[in-house]
Amino acid sequence: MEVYLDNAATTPMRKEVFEEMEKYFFQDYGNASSLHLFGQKAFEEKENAREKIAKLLGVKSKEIYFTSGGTESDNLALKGIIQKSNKKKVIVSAIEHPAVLRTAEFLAKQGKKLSVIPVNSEGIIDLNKLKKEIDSDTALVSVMHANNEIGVIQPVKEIAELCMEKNVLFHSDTVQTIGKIKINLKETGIDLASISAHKFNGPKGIGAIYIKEGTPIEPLIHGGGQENKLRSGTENIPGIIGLSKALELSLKNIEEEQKRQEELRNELIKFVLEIPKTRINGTYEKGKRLSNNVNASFYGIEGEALIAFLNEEGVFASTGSACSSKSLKASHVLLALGLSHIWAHGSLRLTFGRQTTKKEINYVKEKLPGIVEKLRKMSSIK
Amino acid sequence: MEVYLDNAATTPMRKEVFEEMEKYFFQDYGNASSLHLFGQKAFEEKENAREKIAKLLGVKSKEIYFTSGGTESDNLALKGIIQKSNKKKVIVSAIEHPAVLRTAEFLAKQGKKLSVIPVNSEGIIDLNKLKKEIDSDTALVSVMHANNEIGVIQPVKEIAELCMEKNVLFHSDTVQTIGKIKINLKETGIDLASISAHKFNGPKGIGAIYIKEGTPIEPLIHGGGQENKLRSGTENIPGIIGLSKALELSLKNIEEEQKRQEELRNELIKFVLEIPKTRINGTYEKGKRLSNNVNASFYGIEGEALIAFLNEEGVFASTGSACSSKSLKASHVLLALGLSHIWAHGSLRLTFGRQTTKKEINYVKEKLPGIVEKLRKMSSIK
Amino acid sequence: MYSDKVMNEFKKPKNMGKIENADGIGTVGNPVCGDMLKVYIKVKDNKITDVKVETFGCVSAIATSSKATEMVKGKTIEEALELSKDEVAKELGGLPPIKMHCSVLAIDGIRKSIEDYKKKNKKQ
Amino acid sequence: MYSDKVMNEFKKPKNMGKIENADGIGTVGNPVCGDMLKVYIKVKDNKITDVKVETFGCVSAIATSSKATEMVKGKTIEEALELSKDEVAKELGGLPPIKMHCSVLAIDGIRKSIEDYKKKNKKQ
Ligand SMILES: Cc1ncc(COP(=O)(O)O)c(C=O)c1O
Ligand SMILES: Cc1ncc(COP(=O)(O)O)c(C=O)c1O
Repeated sequence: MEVYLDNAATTPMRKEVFEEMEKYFFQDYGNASSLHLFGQKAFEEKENAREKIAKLLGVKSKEIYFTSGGTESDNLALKGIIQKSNKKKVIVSAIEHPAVLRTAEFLAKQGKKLSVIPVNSEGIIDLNKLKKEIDSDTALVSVMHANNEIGVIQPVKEIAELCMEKNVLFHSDTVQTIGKIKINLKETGIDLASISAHKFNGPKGIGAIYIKEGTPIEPLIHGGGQENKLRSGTENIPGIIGLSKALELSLKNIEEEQKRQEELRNELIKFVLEIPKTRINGTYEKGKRLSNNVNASFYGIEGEALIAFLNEEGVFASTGSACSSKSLKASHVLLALGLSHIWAHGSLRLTFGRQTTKKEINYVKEKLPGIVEKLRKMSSIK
Repeated sequence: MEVYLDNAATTPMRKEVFEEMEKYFFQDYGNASSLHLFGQKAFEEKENAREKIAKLLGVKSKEIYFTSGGTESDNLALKGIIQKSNKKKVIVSAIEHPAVLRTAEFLAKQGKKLSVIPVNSEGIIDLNKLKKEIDSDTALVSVMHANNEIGVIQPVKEIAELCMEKNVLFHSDTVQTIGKIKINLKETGIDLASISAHKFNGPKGIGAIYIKEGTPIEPLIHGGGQENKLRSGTENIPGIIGLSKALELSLKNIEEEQKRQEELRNELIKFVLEIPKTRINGTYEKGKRLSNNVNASFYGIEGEALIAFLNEEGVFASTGSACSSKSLKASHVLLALGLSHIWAHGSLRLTFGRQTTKKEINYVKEKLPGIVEKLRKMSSIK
Repeated sequence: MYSDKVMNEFKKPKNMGKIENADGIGTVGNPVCGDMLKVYIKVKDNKITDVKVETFGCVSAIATSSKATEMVKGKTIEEALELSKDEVAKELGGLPPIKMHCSVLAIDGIRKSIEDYKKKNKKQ
Repeated sequence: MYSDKVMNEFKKPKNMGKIENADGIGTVGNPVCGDMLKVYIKVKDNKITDVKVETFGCVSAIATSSKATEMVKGKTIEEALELSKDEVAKELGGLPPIKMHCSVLAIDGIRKSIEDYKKKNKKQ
């Protein structure tokens, strides 16, 4: 059996998305900037896609800009805003994705000011600290909507209100939520939001960013002036079509799907917690965690070894363990929750998708305890 | 009849490229950073593609980095080099693509120094001026290999030698040449070269940059540290596979194909020049122009109107006329050649692809003179 | 980018050419910007009995030249002077914002030809 | 990332566990880095007659623990001290550069257990 439970990393593309994209590869392959029929068709399809996406997110068409993915959108948000601002400070949470963290650190290296706000043991940002950190020199606050490792959802509405009050822009990395949760961006009060298609069964290499009308921002990529001068480069029409189709499909029966996954998640969490010396990382209080995310730590086990054994059984999962990455540093997210290094190294992330079945979860339940036991037996940490 | 002659803008993707990409959408959809089987497969395929591309271009695997396209590669080259350099000056040619020009102008706005080198009436850069402009504060010279509007090929080897002598880095926008001309990047002596897949029948939204080993460069997009820490973001595996396949196919019988197109081009140039008050923009001396490019100007005609009438006849072409763009400024390339505004506004670009046939060119020959005559009759400029 | 009406007008433009013994001629625009118009009018009993235009310019310039001249043909001088760019654009089903200057040009050309007519008439 | 040999060694690691009355014990590594090894040896007539290892660590750490202990079993103390990380890595068909520190760890563990054995022996 093959069980793919790494949907927070990337997802398979849907057939319907692919079918929608196909003709734009060979047939309607025009450059959207070309004046002839081929170009005009491409242009129109692109604008239709933009309109569809905007509608699904409750915003205006011209507030949606296409990019190459979530990472580019995050970079554009942080660098683009600070570039145009006469204020120098950026505030981010301690558990941001590297696309935000590394960018913020780069800005700090460039002479900007950076402030990192801690989270509590549940993974929720400290709003009081955030409030205190926002000063008259603050240009931007960037706090992700849901975390990619632990799935914990941040109170973005409250953060947006706080930022509005203090007259500071608010970017939220919504890469893990758009397509998974119904969001009306306008209502949340977010000023900039990052989108990545491959996280919701769309194509890789395409993303978008929502930027509230009138927000002063400098392009990250200069050139031919596409995307209303904000993002140059020949438009990736098949990608754009794929993104809009994937978003449409994802949001179609979203509540149902969320509920289905939530049940699987709760069942798996309950099961995992019955294994001794095990913890779930991040709150799983109702509504505060993505319905597709289980992140557990097993004391005395190293995560890479765990997922390697799971891999042998056909279960494809991930870990925040340093040994799985090239950085050799344990997950900054788990450490920010206050986990010791031993606990942090022993993490396992299982993230569901639309294709995930109860049968698959049962299969994981069958295999996981034995592997944990085996690794604990070998371990020097008891 | 439908005749697509805008291949410098973008090209249809080849079926074989598509077939190669297809399975990476649904089947081998893993994130190349994931440790499990799905991720490792993706990782390997990506590295195989990189190796193939490197081999085709005569460079090392680790000197090829994937990006979202030509524009991003150009931005990365200029911004990334200047960021890491303690020198302040960038030198570009007057006929660079906006991806280079706008980026250079942005850097100038940021306090860097910019010098723009003119070209002669044939479209070839003034090497003496370039030589004089390179001083001890120069970090980078960026001169494109072939121009996208007029197809004129620059003497990159000589420029590379000059830069080497003066100990200055040399970036070349090779977007219009890679996949169209056989190039051994190592031998040319270029330090950085931009690549865009959709220009040679590959997918849109994927590109690459060659960066000579050891060149100090700052990422444009920070984050998870993909692409050997130079370009973060989940890798676009289908795109990468498509790029490598397209390049392989393009270079397979490249000399033959070039010759075939060159004959069509010469024939069409000869035909066009028989129309009175007509000129060909840029040299068409053997070896100094892309074999797929014809750029003509018709005195007293505005280019947008010309391509609109061609469009009605099913001929899809482009123009450097300001009226076709959103900028309302005439082509900077044609003005740099010394054309008057009237000549510059009357330009027509016809760019061939592999799918272009002699029959199609004959069709253009049949339609073009009548349209030119009609527009001239209407015109206030005789 | 262009409406069907614009394209249809462009494809079969009316009143293109020159009038040999025009009563008024108006030249507007500048080849630097890629648009130059020359409007010729024949006037009889204060009415524009014939109008022709030579246009160096884009799709939009040609379409608005055609449409605007159509709209003033047969009108009195005063009526013709009242024609606005919005009316022309409206008749064409709208123009892209970036191309609005083209419809101004046609209007300006007509006005200039009327001015020229008036000036010549005064002299006589 | 890993060679087949590494994966096979990892999947069925040898010498895992502890020796109750070990003659020498070596603990190396640090949970902060995600790797901690405890090597136990039994020594008789200057020969390592038995060796076991407890490993908290990644695929590479487990595979090298297994392979390195296999390689010193039955060897004399002197021979065991000569085992290098490159030899272990070679036996495993190579290790990813980023993981080389893991094979150092196994070697270090064995050396430390021998040191411990020597120290204890001197005291007696
Ligand atoms: C929260 C979050 N932000 C940003 C990204 C980056 O998105 P992408 O890989 O599409 O660039 C990811 C996924 O990798 C993510 O999970
Ligand atoms: C010479 C040149 N450079 C750069 C680019 C930009 O490439 P892309 O559109 O793939 O970003 C193009 C094409 O648009 C080009 O012709």
